[in-house]
Amino acid sequence: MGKYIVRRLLMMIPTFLGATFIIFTLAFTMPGDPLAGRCGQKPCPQNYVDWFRSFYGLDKPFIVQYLVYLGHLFTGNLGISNYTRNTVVHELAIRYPTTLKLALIAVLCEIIIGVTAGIVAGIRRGGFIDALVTVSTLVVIAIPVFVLGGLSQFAILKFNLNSIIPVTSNGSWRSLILPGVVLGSLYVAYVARLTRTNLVENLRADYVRTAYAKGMMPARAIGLHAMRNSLIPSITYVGASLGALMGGAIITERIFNINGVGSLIYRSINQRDGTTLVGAVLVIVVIYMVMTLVVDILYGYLDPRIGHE
Amino acid sequence: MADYDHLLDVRDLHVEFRMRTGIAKAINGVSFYLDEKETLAILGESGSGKSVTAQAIMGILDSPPGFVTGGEVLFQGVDMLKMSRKQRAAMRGPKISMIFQDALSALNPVFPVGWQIAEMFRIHHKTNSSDAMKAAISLMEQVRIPAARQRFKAYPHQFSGGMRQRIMIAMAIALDPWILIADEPTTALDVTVQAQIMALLKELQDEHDMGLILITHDLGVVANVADRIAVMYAGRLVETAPVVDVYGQPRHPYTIGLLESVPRLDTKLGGVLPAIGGLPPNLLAMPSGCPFNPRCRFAVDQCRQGTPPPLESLDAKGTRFAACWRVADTAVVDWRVDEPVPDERVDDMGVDDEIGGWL
Amino acid sequence: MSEPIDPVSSVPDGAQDGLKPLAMPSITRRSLLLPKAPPPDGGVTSAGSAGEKPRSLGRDAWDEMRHRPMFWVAGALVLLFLLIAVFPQLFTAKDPTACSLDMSRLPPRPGAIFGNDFQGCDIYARTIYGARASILVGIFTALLAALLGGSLGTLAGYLGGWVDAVLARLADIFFSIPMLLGAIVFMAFMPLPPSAGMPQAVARIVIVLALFNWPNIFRLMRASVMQVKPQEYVLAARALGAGPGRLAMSHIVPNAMTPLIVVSTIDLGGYITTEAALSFLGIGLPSTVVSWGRDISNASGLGLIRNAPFMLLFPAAALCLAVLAFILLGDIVRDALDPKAR
Amino acid sequence: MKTTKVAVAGALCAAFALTLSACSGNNTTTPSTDTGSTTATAAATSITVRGCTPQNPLLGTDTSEVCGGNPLDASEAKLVHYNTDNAAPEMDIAQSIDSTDATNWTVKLNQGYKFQDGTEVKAKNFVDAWNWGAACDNAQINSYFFAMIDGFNDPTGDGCNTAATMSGLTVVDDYTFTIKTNAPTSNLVVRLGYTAFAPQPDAFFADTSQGKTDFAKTPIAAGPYQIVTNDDTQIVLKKFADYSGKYPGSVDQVTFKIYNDTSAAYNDVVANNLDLTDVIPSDQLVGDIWKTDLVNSDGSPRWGTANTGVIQVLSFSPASIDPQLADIRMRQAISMGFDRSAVTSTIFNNARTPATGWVSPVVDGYKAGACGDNCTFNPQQAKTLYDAAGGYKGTFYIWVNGDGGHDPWATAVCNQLKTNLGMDCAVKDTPDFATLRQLITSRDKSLTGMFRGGWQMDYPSIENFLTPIYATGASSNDTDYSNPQFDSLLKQAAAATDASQANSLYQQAEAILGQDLPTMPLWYQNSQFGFSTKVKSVKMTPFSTFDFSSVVLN
Repeated sequence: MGKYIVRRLLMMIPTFLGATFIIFTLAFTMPGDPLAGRCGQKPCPQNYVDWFRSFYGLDKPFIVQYLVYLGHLFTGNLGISNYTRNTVVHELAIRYPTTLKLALIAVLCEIIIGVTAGIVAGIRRGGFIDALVTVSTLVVIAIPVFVLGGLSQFAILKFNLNSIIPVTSNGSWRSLILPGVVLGSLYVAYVARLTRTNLVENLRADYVRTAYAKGMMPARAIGLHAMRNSLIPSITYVGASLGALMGGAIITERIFNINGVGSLIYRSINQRDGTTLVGAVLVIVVIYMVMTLVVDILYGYLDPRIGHE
Repeated sequence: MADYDHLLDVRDLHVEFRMRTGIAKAINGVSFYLDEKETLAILGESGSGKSVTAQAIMGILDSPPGFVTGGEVLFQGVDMLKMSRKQRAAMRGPKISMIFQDALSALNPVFPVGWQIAEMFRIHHKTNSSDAMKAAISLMEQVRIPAARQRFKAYPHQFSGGMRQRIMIAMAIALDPWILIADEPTTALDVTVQAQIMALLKELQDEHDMGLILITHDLGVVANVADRIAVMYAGRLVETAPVVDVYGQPRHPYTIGLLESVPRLDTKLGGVLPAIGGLPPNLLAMPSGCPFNPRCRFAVDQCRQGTPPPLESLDAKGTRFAACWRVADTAVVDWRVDEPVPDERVDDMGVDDEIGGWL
Repeated sequence: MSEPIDPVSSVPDGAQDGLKPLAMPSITRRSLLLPKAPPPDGGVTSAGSAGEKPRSLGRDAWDEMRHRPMFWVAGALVLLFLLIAVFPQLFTAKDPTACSLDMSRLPPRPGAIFGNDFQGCDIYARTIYGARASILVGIFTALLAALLGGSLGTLAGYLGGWVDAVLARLADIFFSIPMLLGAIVFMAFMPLPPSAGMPQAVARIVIVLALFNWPNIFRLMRASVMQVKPQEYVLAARALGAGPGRLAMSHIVPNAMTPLIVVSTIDLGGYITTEAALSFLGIGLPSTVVSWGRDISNASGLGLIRNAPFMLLFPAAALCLAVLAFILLGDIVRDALDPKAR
Repeated sequence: MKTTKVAVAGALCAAFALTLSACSGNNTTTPSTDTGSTTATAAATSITVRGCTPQNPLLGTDTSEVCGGNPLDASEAKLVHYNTDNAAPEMDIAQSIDSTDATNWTVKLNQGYKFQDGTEVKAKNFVDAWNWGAACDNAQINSYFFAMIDGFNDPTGDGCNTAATMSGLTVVDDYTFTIKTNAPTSNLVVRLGYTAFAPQPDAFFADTSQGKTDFAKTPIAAGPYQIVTNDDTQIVLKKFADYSGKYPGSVDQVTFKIYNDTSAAYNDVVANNLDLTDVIPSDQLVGDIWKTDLVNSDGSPRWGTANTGVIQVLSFSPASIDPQLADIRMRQAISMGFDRSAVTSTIFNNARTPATGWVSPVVDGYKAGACGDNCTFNPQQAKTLYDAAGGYKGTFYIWVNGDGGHDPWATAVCNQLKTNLGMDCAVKDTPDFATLRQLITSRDKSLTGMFRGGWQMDYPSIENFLTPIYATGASSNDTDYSNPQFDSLLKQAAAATDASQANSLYQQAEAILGQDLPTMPLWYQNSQFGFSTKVKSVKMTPFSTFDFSSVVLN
């Protein structure tokens, strides 16, 4: 196990370096000048331009910029945002709690709604609820989040529920409910389908028949034997989705005015704030890779057949 | 001893599968019985309904699509089909239990094997976990799993095929059942292991005084362990008789075919091994008349139309039965003599890969 | 007892090297492929095994699908959308770009069944003409991703060794960057030249989406090829002297194609959604191209939703329906090809 | 978003509060002691206002956009304060600013004016702050605002002073200093209300951090509100108890909540989660839906509008990029070829007013109709001129930044040009404002047709709408417009000591634009704002900022 983790961690290094290089290249060779719109309709004074370029290291050749960046990276220094002049670490640190809250709400939806719907549909396979779940999840998957977001805001405003479920967020738990649900809806649909598919498959598994042959009532045969197996993919999926959600949600955060990592990224692209962009993306990539590893380990833990030797 | 004729009495059992493509009548009026400590072998190709019969007796048919549509399954004189689900479940384990062909998939992959054995005590006797564990370890020792205590916590995939089947067996005999149904217990195993498992089964049968229903297509296995044989074809019982009688003079053409296709020491080297030509019928589109007629070299017009022949007694003792219009003719066939292979015979054994298993 | 007891035996049904990352459903991006239980053998979807008996399976699958009304619904919808994309003029005589402010936000009525949008354009005509860009993006992205991921996956799976290692890492890199994020950055990196028309605009999105989605197909194909490669008929072909190129093209690839096609069909719906999302953010198709994403974006301000919901409703419904048609079709085909799900 | 961008388009200055109403005399101190004293006794009153993330440190010389500008303006006091109704300059810290030749100026300060750290505002606080802000070494965004001061040494045209000080500034005593401009600058007084001219306390100069960023986190100024906390979610301003000026705030605390998106702020105001928003998303203007959202239970409005010093234009590409537009008839045809009022009424729901010239109506010197017939919708004549000019070959592009919500009106203009002139018109949207600006400033060859420009005045003067944009070689002269006659009129106007004489010269210059049509005026912008049920008497200044002296709680 230890060996496996070390090996996986080692394999992350080239991935990480590759991702840094790609993102860095994109971010710092992106057409557009961070100074172009900075002084409004007027061009920025040259002294400001010169200062700006040297302060953020933009006057150096690209490859030097990259190496300097990497050097700083190993000391945990992600650089300084050229938009707010805060450190990128600070920019991320103040946004992560919000992004995390949002991710947790979405994940909670996945677990509560998605898994439940999947189980009910799987057990009542072919029944009305199954059809309902199958069709509604497909529809949810087909509706883009920006349509869903707009419609949900509209519905809340229409029924004057804004004071209970705010349609925009100030970072509090309550104000993140609606965006969390909207963001989670796609994942809920996936989880429901995943759970259903696996449950249906497992309900027909030989060992469930064995469980009946051992004299179990359906409650135990399904509730324990089939479920234990069926939920493994769902649980690991939820874990993986948490990793993805922690990368922020650009569109959802925009629609609901959430000051999270997604909006930070969008802003940094628009403002040509390369340092922040690279920093944020790298953190996302690392989180994603680590979560993938965690999920794999979790998988091995939940399913004894998977060995990591 | 008791107010019932047989330990298990299956009477006119009907099972059908209701699928989108139609209704498949998987079992059509199957009747047989099993006495205490007796071993009954149910023979047949895949799809002949032998596993479905076993599952119907156990009450573990996948339903839907499978439904028992008629008949009785009397255990010690009580019809299990009339029991409530709960009563039925309580039967499974202490009264009847079953082992399956593929122990790997029949065992839950995510629970330790010991736990799965112990579960029998916990669900039926509400035994506490440490007692159940002790009992399970003793069972594992009984089925000769080495280092049982250490392997209690191992998972199914960590065992070899034979060991897994032993665990299945341990689980099945845990509550000392009256009847053990073994559904092709050795098919998936190596030949040497097959013998060991059969020996173990036999031994445990004696030890526990169990009736054994052995579902198989392996005639070699049958000859050694079975008391009686029931041959199934296309959801019907076509012949049933004490094992010696069947081997001595099979009376149904299908049984004859089966026996002929077993390689024997006296089979000529380089000769073609006889096989039953054709394929088993599609349950959704049964041929009229005797279901076996398209593949039967004895078939006459009577076999090709009308109702299938009923299972009729062939002797006064009432131990031999066959379902064939031409039992009179089959009685004189010397099936042990190599005959010229009729045209319709093919030597393609690959048509049904399961048949290949017992070659 | 003569049976060997192997203390830790491997999973019997397969190659579990414990090394490959599990085929966890990737979520941020990609596919609307509803993941099966991630198989322990790291990446072969259950449809992967389908390759072994393509013919009878194909027949079976067809028989299975034929009886499902949803198959016909989805198939008809897909055909309808394709027809609309190719010949929009068959469905409307109006010019989607002929707009007059006098008609701004007029509700649906006879003669303009979907109403008029903010600019006074006919929403029905725009919805019809909007299909083209979306469907083009979907189809070409699916094709490009399949081509890129498929060929690289075949190479990696067939050659193995360092080629595999390098390609797998490359795939990991692109896999670890969420698609929408990657697309936004790339769009900013690769601005549309001012003279660009619709073909270039579509091509740009296709390239960007395919760039971040090929690892999906790559993994699938690689696993399929690895699974097919040791099969006996491949060994036999090799023994008969088939060269590696011929072997790959005539034996391995056709057998690994089924899962690829299924996944690509399902992904296609996802690409359409992503294109709409990019256009929604204002960085996808330019406003000169009539597209659902743009129209939805233009209609999705809260004030507009409340004033003229039909502006949002119709293009959004068309978008959802198109996405739904593709994923439904893919889903049904996948189910039909997967004997386990039947 | 849109208004933010518009506002980014120009340095924003703002005024602070006018005590009670416009009828208060300039020198009349109206001590609102009641409001001042309640701070300690009554429950603290507090309001929240939409804010956005400042781009730069909160320094007057380094802030050129609304996000930093709005909180800064509430905290600063300057020599001159702009009237919240008509933007006219009024003396604030300055007691008087006098000159006889529009070149040598004497500034006398009011005594006893306090910074928020208790120190007194003295002449050197101005002179040192200005010298610091102008110096190249300090790389301030607004350094070029000091360019009219004598001794501003800028040999390379970088827009900053290469020396540490400017000889034109002299401290006479604690309360007097002199300014010498390097050319006659008749509107100097108007300019001095701009945020770059704010004084800085000693604490500012004591700060040793690079770019004074430590100080700038919670800067100390002399205005009615003090910035007490400043983080990424909000900027909190508390009323300065010892405020010395004539424009005190009303409520005790003003919190700028940071929003990424104006519709979020709008929704929060509707839901009473936010007290003031200075921007109504354009989609909420449709069908006047915002007016139905924003009403009190008694039916009184929770919204308002204000004229602001913002004008939108479409600039014709310089002839060097698009020679087809060199023909004045072509430009006239385009300008006459679409109906401004149809666009403002349909697309903007009258939140814009069709422009008749290049100068915002809110400033002194505004005169309607400078554009004349050239800005009047006349499809027949437009078509005639268009055909006479030979028609436009190829596709005519209207360039806007895609992130500013400009697409709807640009599309509407385009559609009209298509219909009325028969030209092949298309809207090009760049991904963002920065990209558009870069295409413009680099004179990118692809930038044919017209591109969008929004100008928000720095200071309320007609001059600010002409000189920086249309003078030959001016910093924001995106169209490379050059007319010697125009330039000379601007020079004469700057040298005029009499305001009305200056205005008339500027108006003559504007009339030349009406003939040359380097850009095509579209409309003047009005600001819409909304407020919660908690507050009343909300007023917006011509700079699109809230007048915090007037806001009161219900």
